[in-house]
Amino acid sequence: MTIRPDTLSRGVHQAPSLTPELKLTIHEMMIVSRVIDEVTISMNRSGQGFFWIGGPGEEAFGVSLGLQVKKGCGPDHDYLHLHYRSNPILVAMGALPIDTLRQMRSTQTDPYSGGRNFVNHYAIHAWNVTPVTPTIETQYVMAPGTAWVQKRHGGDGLTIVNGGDAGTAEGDFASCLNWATRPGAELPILVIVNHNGYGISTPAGQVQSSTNIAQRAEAYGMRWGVVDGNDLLASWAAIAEAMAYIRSERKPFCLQANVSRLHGHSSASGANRVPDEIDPIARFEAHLIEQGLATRQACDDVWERVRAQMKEDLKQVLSEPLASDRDRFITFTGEKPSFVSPDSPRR
Amino acid sequence: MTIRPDTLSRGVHQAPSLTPELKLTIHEMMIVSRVIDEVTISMNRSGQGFFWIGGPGEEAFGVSLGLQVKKGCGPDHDYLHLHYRSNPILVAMGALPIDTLRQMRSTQTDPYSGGRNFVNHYAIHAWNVTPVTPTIETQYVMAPGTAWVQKRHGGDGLTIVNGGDAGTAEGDFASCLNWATRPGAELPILVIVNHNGYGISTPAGQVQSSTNIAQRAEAYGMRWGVVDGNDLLASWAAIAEAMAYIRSERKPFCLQANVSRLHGHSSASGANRVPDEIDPIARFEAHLIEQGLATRQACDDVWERVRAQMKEDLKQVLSEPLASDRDRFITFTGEKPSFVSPDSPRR
Amino acid sequence: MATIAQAIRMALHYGEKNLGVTDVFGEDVGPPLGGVFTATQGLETAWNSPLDERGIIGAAMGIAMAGGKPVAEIQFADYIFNTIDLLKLAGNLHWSSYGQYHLPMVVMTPVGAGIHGSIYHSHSFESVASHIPGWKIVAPSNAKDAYGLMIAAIKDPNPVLYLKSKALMRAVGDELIPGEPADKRALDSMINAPVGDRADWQPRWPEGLTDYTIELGKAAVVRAGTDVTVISYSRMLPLCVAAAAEIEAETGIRAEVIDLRTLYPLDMETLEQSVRKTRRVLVVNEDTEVTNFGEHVLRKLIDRCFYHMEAPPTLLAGVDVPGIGLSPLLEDASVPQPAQIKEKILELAKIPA
Amino acid sequence: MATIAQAIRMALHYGEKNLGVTDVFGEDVGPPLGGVFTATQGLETAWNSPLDERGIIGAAMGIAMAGGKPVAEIQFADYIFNTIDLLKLAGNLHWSSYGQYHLPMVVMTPVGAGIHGSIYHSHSFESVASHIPGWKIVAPSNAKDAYGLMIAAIKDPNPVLYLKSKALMRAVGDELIPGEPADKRALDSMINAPVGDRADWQPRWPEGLTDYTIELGKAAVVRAGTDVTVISYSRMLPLCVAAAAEIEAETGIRAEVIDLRTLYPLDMETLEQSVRKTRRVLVVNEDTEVTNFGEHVLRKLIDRCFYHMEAPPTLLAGVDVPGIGLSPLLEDASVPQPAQIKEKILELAKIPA
Ligand SMILES: Cc1ncc(C[n+]2csc(CCOP(=O)(O)OP(=O)(O)O)c2C)c(N)n1
Ligand SMILES: Cc1ncc(C[n+]2csc(CCOP(=O)(O)OP(=O)(O)O)c2C)c(N)n1
Ligand SMILES: [Mg+2]
Ligand SMILES: [Mg+2]
Repeated sequence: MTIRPDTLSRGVHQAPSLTPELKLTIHEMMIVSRVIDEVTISMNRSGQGFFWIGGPGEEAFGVSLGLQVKKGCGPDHDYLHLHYRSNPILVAMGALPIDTLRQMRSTQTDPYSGGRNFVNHYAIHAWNVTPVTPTIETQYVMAPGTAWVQKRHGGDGLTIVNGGDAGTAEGDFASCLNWATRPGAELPILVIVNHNGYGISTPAGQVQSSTNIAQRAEAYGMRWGVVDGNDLLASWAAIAEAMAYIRSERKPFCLQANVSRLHGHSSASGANRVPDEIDPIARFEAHLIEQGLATRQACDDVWERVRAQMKEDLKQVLSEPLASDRDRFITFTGEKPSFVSPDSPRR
Repeated sequence: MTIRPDTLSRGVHQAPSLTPELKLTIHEMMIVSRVIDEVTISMNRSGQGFFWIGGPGEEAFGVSLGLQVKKGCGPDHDYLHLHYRSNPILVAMGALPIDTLRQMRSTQTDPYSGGRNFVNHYAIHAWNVTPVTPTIETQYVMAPGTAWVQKRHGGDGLTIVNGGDAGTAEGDFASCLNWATRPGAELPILVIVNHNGYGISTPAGQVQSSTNIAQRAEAYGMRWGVVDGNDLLASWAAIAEAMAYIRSERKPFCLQANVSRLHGHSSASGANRVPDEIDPIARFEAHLIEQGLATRQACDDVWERVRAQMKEDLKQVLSEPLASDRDRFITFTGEKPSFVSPDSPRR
Repeated sequence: MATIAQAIRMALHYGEKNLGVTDVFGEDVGPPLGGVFTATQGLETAWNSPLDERGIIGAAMGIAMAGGKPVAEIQFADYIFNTIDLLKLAGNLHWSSYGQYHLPMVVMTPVGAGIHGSIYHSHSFESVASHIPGWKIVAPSNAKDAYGLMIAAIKDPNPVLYLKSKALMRAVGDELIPGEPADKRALDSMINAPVGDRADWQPRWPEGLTDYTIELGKAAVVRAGTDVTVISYSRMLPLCVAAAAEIEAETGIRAEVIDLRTLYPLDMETLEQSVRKTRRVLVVNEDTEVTNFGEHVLRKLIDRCFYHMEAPPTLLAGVDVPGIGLSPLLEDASVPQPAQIKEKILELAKIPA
Repeated sequence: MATIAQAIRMALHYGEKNLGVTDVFGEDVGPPLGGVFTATQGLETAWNSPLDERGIIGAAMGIAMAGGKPVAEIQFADYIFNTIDLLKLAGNLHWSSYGQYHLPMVVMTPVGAGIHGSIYHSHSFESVASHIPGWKIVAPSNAKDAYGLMIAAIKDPNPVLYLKSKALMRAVGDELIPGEPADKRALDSMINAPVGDRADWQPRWPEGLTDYTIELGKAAVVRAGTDVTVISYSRMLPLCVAAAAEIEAETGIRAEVIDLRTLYPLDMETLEQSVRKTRRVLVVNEDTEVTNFGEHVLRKLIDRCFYHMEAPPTLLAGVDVPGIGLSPLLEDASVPQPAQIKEKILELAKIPA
């Protein structure tokens, strides 16, 4: 990545250092995220859930990001405006795998949407995770709002927004760059593009002239960089550097991560494993083994353990009731539901 | 301007050369355009028309552009998607001043909109002038459509789209850059930004980080340049060079013209002459006089002649009836109007 | 006696001082202009946004998510139609996040014809807006209501759309807003920015402005009657009142005129009560007539009191044309005119029971 | 026997070969996918656009201005709401250019619930769309109509919006489209792209496809009856037909079911004739109920035959909630279900004259 080195202020929220222990934790988190996808894909196939979409291939970058988030509620902490491939981020932040299975199953217990939205459409108010919008790119026009509150508030909290490569064709991406750079009101915002080379069936090279989407930031006077999102160490460093800059300088940064799309777009295209794409977990495992931090066997043990646990989770989820019409009428806050159908008992 | 010199193919529509005769013609056209603004402003003040908006300050760039348009109907000729300060372009293309007074007056004879739209909202099908949309920036998403038809059609016709600086904050500007550069489907389109430093009351420096808006084209692999739009000779050359490139290479170019806004935004802000802004006509007259192509007196004579003629035009326009409800119901083409109010005779 | 523009300005001032308003923003909303209709002059929290309606609505949503309380302006409702997807998101985030998020935000925008605005300064918005779930919608017709509804909109923890009639913006009410000076000139000199250079200008706000609130969802019977119910709001409301007064003077027929004030949620109780009494109902607005909000009002009334209706429940609305023409002849032929309102009221009143 | 997706595909093929269609485009509309519902597989003029709905509608307008004839797709109607301003412009350019320009363009988009699509693959669009002047709107409920309405939409020189029900996309009609092979398998093997690598695939189009056109603005009485008029379209139409059949079998009550097919302009003659006969009317659609297109249909009928109505003109529509939930229990509680349709028809039929 090509960030010019800069003197950073001290005292801001620091990225943890990448110790051997942390690397092993990261490894496990990557696997947890991947196994969530395995299980939710299988739920789609077996009719235990409907549409599937998720993040297999984004684990290296996503877990690196999630672990560096300043987690919490309110403008002192980081806001996240995420798209639907962000389970690695959420896992690293500590979200429970079972809750994603719940959303996949559309149970009443789904804490993110109460059985209303598709899987991987999170909303966690306690952690500043704003609702994932199914409309591509709209998160990019909302993110400047939270960042503006943070700018005014002071502190080192920042706003993170991510999305895919194809979606940057929407004007909203440019809007975000513009709002992030108003003179004198530059925003503490990390604008991320997860470039997996496709929008559904359409290759990026067919509809966009450049593979460096982040370069668009240049004309707005915004710093930017491109990183190999399949390389955990590079991703970790790039995020750390960008975040340190944003936290201390209170200015925006645009970071593109080139990632894999290991199971195609979604269940609509079959969700089968794609050959030819780099697997960031395999790559990280090779690193761990090479560095003597783990053995093949140790890695396999983690996979097995995680899969076994997730099986239990699934069993639990399948025993829970689907979301019912009990709660469907909560349109407004602070009021009794105004639209009660005669046969619907209210919570 | 900073266009890299390039070998251009031959045989495409050529810009006329800037002979002394042509310079004098240009001078008169600039004056005609300015006097249209003088008269329409006075019509607003005297209650002979409603809202005023126009192009005083854009004459040097606009007339240069209008004279280099390949005028006509259909994809062999240039398409124009203009904003509401384009009277200099229209005058140079040969539009009649009286027709702009008609639109200002909302007469039935207004050929552009039949008394429906504000002044300087042109539509001339015979010259590929597409309807000026009152919605800022929407012309930038339509322009790729005409350019795409031209790309496929072949020939040297191109599409021109222009708009203001503030409007480029809308995502539509970025959409245009993206659609203009699809790999293998690059469009013959001249994307223009008329930068007058303001959006109504808001200075550009308050809401945009860079004064070089055209630089945004860079990240799309599109050529771009910035020209002093108050300098007729520079404007002429920049347009000629950009158009020659587009006509022969069938690829897009983004050109920013820095222009003046001599009478404020519109009648809503009073439309008084602003001090401190460069007057492109005065500047061009200084050039003509310096070059011995005209005297001060000769220049003044042109002003007088044009003003006298326009007085006659206004008299004529004031004698014409306002647009009536006779024609208001033509929603669809190819059909009898479907909504006839009982008391409205139909044409 | 304030104009509606001044009433809004004072309510926003009260809001930023007392109700937690953090941002009043939009195109040309901040200094020096203070809004194309001067409704945001002199406010401490007012600022100019980029010319980007999607950015404006998006930013308002983000600000509200992070605990701010924004009042965002779309300069003219004519330019809000590229943000409908965002308005829909704002209206559904509470529901789709299972109640975790709610968006305390106000979006205000000028609507309607009446200022020779031609096609793109004459749009109405209530029909599309009321179809977007999750928004409350208000549309005042006088200065006092404009104040009280803005206070209510600010206090509400949900998204509220505030539609202000362009043509009424300078209309002076006949009721005093609590706390405002009775002398219009005095008020003008206190809170209107001077013409010309205003860099050093500071408003002097009336001291006694209050929390005066008009509860959302409450219509007002502004003229009592027994023979026909006329339901309207915003610019059409005073025209309906005038028509009713003329008709009564001329014929003795007494139309009851109701100002909806809040378009969503509807005050069905007040409406139903009136229609059960008059047994005839006319809804008047200036939006185009196909899938018009007034049709919804009529349908709701039909659901509740069809058997009480002695005449066809009727809508008088804008003609189904693509735009309001600039020529006054075109405009007048496209939106309801006083004579048409009178005619419709009389027509309904004269249908035998 | 074609599915609706295949019917559209064949009509577009006929259109690009015989009616001057120049571009069929949108997100994932070209190869390899040929549309998320396969409706554009194998077409010569189909291409993939950037992921940019505003760019898509804008490009279609530009293509139409320059003499092309585009059929643009918005992948799901759920994603059309950031383009409403452009749709409005497309609808008013003919009017505002005083008849100089007209836009021969078709925009097609999948609508409605019924595929467990949750909040953003379940939106309806007819209520907002019908409020936009200058567009004709069609919404087929079977394959033969899907073909004939697409041909009509392509031929029309004005903007036409083509709403296709997601849930019906694979529905096989019971009437043959002129020129299609009767054997479904044969058709599949000719015009469905193979699973897997399809780089070298070429469709074999049926030879005898025709100009079969369903005139815009013509509804169809799909089941004759005397006791109640049921007006519907798109996904709800077959549900209404089934309900009417069950009711007749069970009670002898005969509902007349009308498939609107064209939502704008309305076929008021057919509707009025039926309502004057049955004196009871129910409109069924799945869009949310506030300012719903069905309310417009009812109002138009009230204007014409209020005094013939013996029961409240009634709307059965989607519940006023911000979205369709993913859980089937939520979805079923939000859009009209067969049992509710039956109940409403019976309720109206049983009201004494
Ligand atoms: C506004 C909008 N348009 C279209 C869609 C349908 N859609 C869902 S995902 C997708 C492709 C997104 O591609 P990209 O942005 O590259 O993200 P990726 O899925 O590849 O991570 C599309 C077109 C949508 N959800 N929202
Ligand atoms: C979509 C939209 N938003 C807002 C407006 C109102 N408006 C008209 S002109 C204008 C300022 C335009 O500034 P700029 O783009 O710099 O062009 P200029 O008028 O300076 O030439 C605004 C905000 C509009 N017409 N359309
Ligand atoms: Mg992608
Ligand atoms: Mg400007």
